[in-house]
Amino acid sequence: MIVSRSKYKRVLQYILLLMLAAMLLFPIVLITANSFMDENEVISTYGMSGSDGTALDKDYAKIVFIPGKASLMQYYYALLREPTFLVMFWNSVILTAPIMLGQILVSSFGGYAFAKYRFPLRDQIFFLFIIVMLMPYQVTLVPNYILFNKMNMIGSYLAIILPGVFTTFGVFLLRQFIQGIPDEYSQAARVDGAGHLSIFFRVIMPQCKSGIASLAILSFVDNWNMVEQPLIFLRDSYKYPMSIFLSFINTSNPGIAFACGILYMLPAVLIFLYGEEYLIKGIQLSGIK
Amino acid sequence: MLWIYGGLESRYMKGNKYLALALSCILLFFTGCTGKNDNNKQIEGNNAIKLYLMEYTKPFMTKATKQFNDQYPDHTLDIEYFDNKDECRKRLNTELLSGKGPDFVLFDTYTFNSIYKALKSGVFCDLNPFIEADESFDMGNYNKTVMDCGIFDGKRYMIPLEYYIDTFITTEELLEENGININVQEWDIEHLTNTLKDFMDNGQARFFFDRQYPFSDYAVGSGIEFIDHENSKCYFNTPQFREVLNTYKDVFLKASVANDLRMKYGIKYWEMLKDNTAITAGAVNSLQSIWVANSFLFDIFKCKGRAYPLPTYDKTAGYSALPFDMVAINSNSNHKEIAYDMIKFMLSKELQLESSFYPVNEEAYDEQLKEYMGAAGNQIVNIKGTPLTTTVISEELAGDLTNIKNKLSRCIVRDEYIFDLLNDAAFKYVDGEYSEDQVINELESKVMLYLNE
Amino acid sequence: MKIRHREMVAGMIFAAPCIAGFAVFFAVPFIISVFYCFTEGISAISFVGFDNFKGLLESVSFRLAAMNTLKFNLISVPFILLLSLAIALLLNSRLKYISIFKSLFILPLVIPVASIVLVWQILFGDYGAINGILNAFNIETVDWLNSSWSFFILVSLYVWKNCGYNIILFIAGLNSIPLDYYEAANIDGAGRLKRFLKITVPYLIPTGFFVFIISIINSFKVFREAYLLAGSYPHQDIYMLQHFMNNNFDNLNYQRLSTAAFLIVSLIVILVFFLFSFEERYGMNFRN
Amino acid sequence: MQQPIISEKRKKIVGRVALVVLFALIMLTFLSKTIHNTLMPKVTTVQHVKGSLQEEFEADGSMEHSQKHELLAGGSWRVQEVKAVVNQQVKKGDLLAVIDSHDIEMDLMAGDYELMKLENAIQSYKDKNRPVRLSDYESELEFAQSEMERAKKELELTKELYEVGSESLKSVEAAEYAYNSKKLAYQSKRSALDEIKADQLIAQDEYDRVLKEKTAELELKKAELAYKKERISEDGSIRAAIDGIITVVGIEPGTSTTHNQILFEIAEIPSSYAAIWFLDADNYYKYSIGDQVLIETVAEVDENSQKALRSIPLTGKIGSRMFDAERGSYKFRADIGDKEASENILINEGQRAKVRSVASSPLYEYLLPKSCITQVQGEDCIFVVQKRQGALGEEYYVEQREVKILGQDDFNVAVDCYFKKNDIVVSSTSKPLSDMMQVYVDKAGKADAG
Repeated sequence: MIVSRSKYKRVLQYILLLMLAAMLLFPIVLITANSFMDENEVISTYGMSGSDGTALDKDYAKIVFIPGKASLMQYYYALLREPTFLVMFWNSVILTAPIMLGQILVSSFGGYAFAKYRFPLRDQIFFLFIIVMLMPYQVTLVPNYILFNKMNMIGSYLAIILPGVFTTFGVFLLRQFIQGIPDEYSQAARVDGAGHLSIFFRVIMPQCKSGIASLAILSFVDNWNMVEQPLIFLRDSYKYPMSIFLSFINTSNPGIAFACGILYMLPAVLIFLYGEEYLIKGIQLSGIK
Repeated sequence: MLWIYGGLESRYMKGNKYLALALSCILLFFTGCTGKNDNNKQIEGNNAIKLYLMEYTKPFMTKATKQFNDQYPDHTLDIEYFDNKDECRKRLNTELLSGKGPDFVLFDTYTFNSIYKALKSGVFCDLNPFIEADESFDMGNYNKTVMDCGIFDGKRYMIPLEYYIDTFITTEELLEENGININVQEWDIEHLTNTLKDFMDNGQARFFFDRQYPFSDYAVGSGIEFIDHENSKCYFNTPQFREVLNTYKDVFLKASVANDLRMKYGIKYWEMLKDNTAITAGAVNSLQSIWVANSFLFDIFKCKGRAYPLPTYDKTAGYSALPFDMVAINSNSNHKEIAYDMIKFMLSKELQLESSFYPVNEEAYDEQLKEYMGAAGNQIVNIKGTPLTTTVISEELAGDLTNIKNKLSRCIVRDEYIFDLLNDAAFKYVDGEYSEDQVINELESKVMLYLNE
Repeated sequence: MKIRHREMVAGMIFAAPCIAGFAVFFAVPFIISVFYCFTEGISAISFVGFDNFKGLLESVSFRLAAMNTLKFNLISVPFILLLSLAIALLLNSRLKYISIFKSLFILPLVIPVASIVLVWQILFGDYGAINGILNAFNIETVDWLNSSWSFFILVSLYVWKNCGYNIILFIAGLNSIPLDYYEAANIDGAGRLKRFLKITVPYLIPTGFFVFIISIINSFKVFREAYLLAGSYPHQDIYMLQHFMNNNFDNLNYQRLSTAAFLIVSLIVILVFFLFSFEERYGMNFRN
Repeated sequence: MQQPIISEKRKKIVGRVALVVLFALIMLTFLSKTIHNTLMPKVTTVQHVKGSLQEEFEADGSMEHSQKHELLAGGSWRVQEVKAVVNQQVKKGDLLAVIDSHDIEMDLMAGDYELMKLENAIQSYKDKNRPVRLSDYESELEFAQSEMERAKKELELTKELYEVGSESLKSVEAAEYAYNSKKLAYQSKRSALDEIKADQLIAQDEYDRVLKEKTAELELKKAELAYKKERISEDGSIRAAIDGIITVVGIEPGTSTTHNQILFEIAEIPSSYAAIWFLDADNYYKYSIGDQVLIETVAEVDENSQKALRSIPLTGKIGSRMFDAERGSYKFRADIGDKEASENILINEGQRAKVRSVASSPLYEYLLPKSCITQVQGEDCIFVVQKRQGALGEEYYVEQREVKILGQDDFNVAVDCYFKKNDIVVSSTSKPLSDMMQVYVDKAGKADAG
């Protein structure tokens, strides 16, 4: 009786979960499936006309999960015929990678300092960091713009990368993490007469690998689909990263939009698969005591 | 991050909280209440006057440069020429807006994404002081209505060099034989509708206008006010606007040669008159084009051409002009006086004679007109490979032009963004994609947002 | 003493890079921008006191944007809170394959919006799939993205994107509740609901706070979605503060921008202060 | 749970996949670039040059002799027979036509008679107003003077006598009276004489003028008569005045001429020729005064002492262009430049001729090969290669520019268009171009026009 009830309940739970999962995954699945349509089918199904947003023949888009005949045309075009796409892809990489690395470097130092050292105004500064962390991009972009305009650096990637590197989120995250590392290790090291640096590199770093990993993932996810900064700081469209290129593509070249979408999310997905638990850890870190 | 807060020693936090609050209050107090002391500091620059110009202005800029050099021996003109209009636009836009850019700005109404926003952020300096200071400058020499389109919030930020009025030209005989009579006194949208109804009804492949004017032109021509930049308001939800919109869809476009058909003729619009596809030649916005069109009319029909403006909303309304090339002075320039002299030179007769639309300088206008009424007849000119024996502009035609010019009641500076919005919406409406209300709402909301940003 | 001093110096050195960067790229320019709030003119600057604030607050667009943003927060945040809590509870049960479900729910977090937005456009476009269905049943179609529906479409996108984040946090929160409490309650013969209310909810309050704030923060970042969905001049109802600012970047009206930025900053600061003190007062009480 | 193990395995796999993807993307990037380049339209370019076209226009015209002598009719003559025909060669004195001798006699007599009349008229005029004689007036004046002097003497004498008292005062008064009267008479005579003198001067030159005129008339008539006589012998035969070739015959037997009607037109040989042709408004501008023209016509040439018709090329220079109202077109005339060419040839009047202008046109700013011009919706356009900073770095694209064609020859076109100093123009392309289209510029095929 009870068993059956619990089983019943379990089935119900599964159904619920499945439904929710379906809803959440619907877009991803749709894109993935449609990325194997060939161009004409895409256009005919979704009635998107190349020239402008308005459909040529005014029949409504249909939701199609299984393409009429599977083809790799989209990928072929995206990867071989439209070099602009790949260029945009590398633009994204050029923007994201330095920010990631720089942020890790800077924040691991900073995090360590804020976690394990005392110095005047430490907490006030840290408090400011948090405040800045909470701000919408547009707010922090205003000062940045003013600065870079003065330095005549508008239009160059640096204008995006530098502020990205010094985003306070990383410091915050790693501080949280390093705080969790018991002091005994560093104490022991100090007794052995290790200097600050060697403690940092020998003791702290090895232990906050996973912390750094989660920071890497979070900052990657955040920067990989940046939209605001390029819109504001980059003048020439050929410097734009994928995210913005994609927002144009479904008007400019709808045929390959899906494939581009897939290729664009691919790195993110891979990283997610690779370091899911780091991601989770990172997110939890930002919330734990 | 509440937890960090929890984790921090509360005394720091307390201090922190009050510190932050106190700081911000003090900051506000200080900055806010320092009062309004104007300290116009300017960037120290060398003696070079900077200009950005399109490559094709070179010929007459050489003149300007010559004159400039003997007027200001100790200054130099540093002109940067652009061969790509977009690049020029981009540079002007960004540099001016971020407080750099040329001293003397020559631009057309397509240069700025939104000229009015540029004005609002104060890129140009007020020219009135200069004009008042200088007796040699007489506003009377220029077309007042047009000149005043450069005034915004009571400051004369820019001065138009040339303007155009959407006009079309045809002959009375041609109108008669198509059973149309246009009474210029009554010439408004209603009149248009009535005259064209039966013309279109006896459905031949014949059109009144030889081109589909974009909606924005038609709306501007109709003379109704739908945007008020100074108070950033817009009036689309008005019966007038609705009527204009509808007549545009139902009458105007139907009576105009569709674009794809027009494409077939390419630039040779006179062919349309020849084979009786259209009975007017439109967009003759400069004395030269009018002269040519008139000559063609005479060549084909042996009749005098007459010019008419686009119909206004009601017959009392005046006609509307649109400026094209304009000049202004960068508010950060530290050679304002010199730049002002450049402007005066640009307005002088000899340069105004070069202008490709109607020159604002009345003298220049009259001289051009005189030339086309007198010497310009019976030459054989070669237009797109077709030789044409020219005819002088007749008294009547000249009369029409003067009437139109005298009945100018306003001059609209086109704001790229808004005009695009207008045309897109109208296009969707014509396409049947939007309902009338959808158009109105979209315009109302978007333009409203735009104006108030 | 000496050691403490050296400690301090070392700490400062470690912290130097990030603090310097922070100062250069955020703090100092921000102070400059605060200074801009009270000026007008591009480089020929003159003080105008609070005119900019006045102008900004008078501006219809700004007010609209602010209202929309507020509305968005009021509607989307509670919704996402409840939804993610529900899912978290579901996922917290010890079922088979639960870990797979977990990762499925988190996945959207990393998927770039840009590549997903297309789907929303297909669904809600004027000639989108949904209109297709409506049309099939000859119900009058709606131009979703150009109607007040667009707001809810944006909400859905926001929820889709940020649900995972909250789920993770909630699960963490749930896991941090010691099981013996439940067992004790069981022994007392408390019903499921009672247990939920008496144990789960109080213990989740702190997490709830955090998720609440995070959601607000993320809802400030929803511009990204809105922009990709409907461009820089979307329908009135999804015209956010961020649109307002982004568009003002086009014509680089520093004063406007910095004034708006300043207002937002002070707003958020006040909000945070408020929440902190709120949590300080009540958050603890639940613990004991 | 065995979560960690799974994740470890997964990590491995994912890591490998990631590496592969990265590598693939890098490869593809380069690959796609090359593919892209190969797919772009490959264009060869030229630079516009300043120069003039070898414009070749052909017009049909006719030849004519340039120096001609006319034989005019002296009056209304009845033509009896015409001996000469057009294009007939004649020697000086050859008989051209015979006209009624009676007419001629009448003519000549009429001429003589007129002469006579004139001479008489002159004579009579001479007689009528011969010059007035002054001498008598003068003698009269002298006489009056002497009278007066005598009277004076007498007066003085009587005065002296009265002094000595041997005369009465009365006689003195008388003498005084006499003297005065004489004096008056003298003065009047004098003034009269002056007047006459004046009149006489006027009369004189009037007379001379009339006389000259009349004599001139006389001379003219004489000359005419002589001219006639010299050409027309009494027997009414009209003869060639010079060696030459007849170009016009203005009479036919049986008709009668009017005064000064052209009887014959003789072009002297060795002759010089001119070509004449007409062009309407559309292409009159192709020729301009001073242009060299190549004229091709048929002429009679001596070839080893026998005449043969050959088509020969001649060169000429356009001398005049006038608008011919009733034809509604422009008349061009070019004189054959090279004398020695026309020395020993013979071209018939009105011989058809092809007139080709070999003139290189006025200097044009911009010359391009014909292949540069493409038609876009009835518009002549060229494509100018521009550089831009594209996604793949520096990239070339074409900018469409509308041009006005000023003129063209077999190879080049002269265009009116806005050019920058070193704009390069597409001369040939592997695919149809459109504005702003990206292209691959084939540097090898770069050559200059003209």
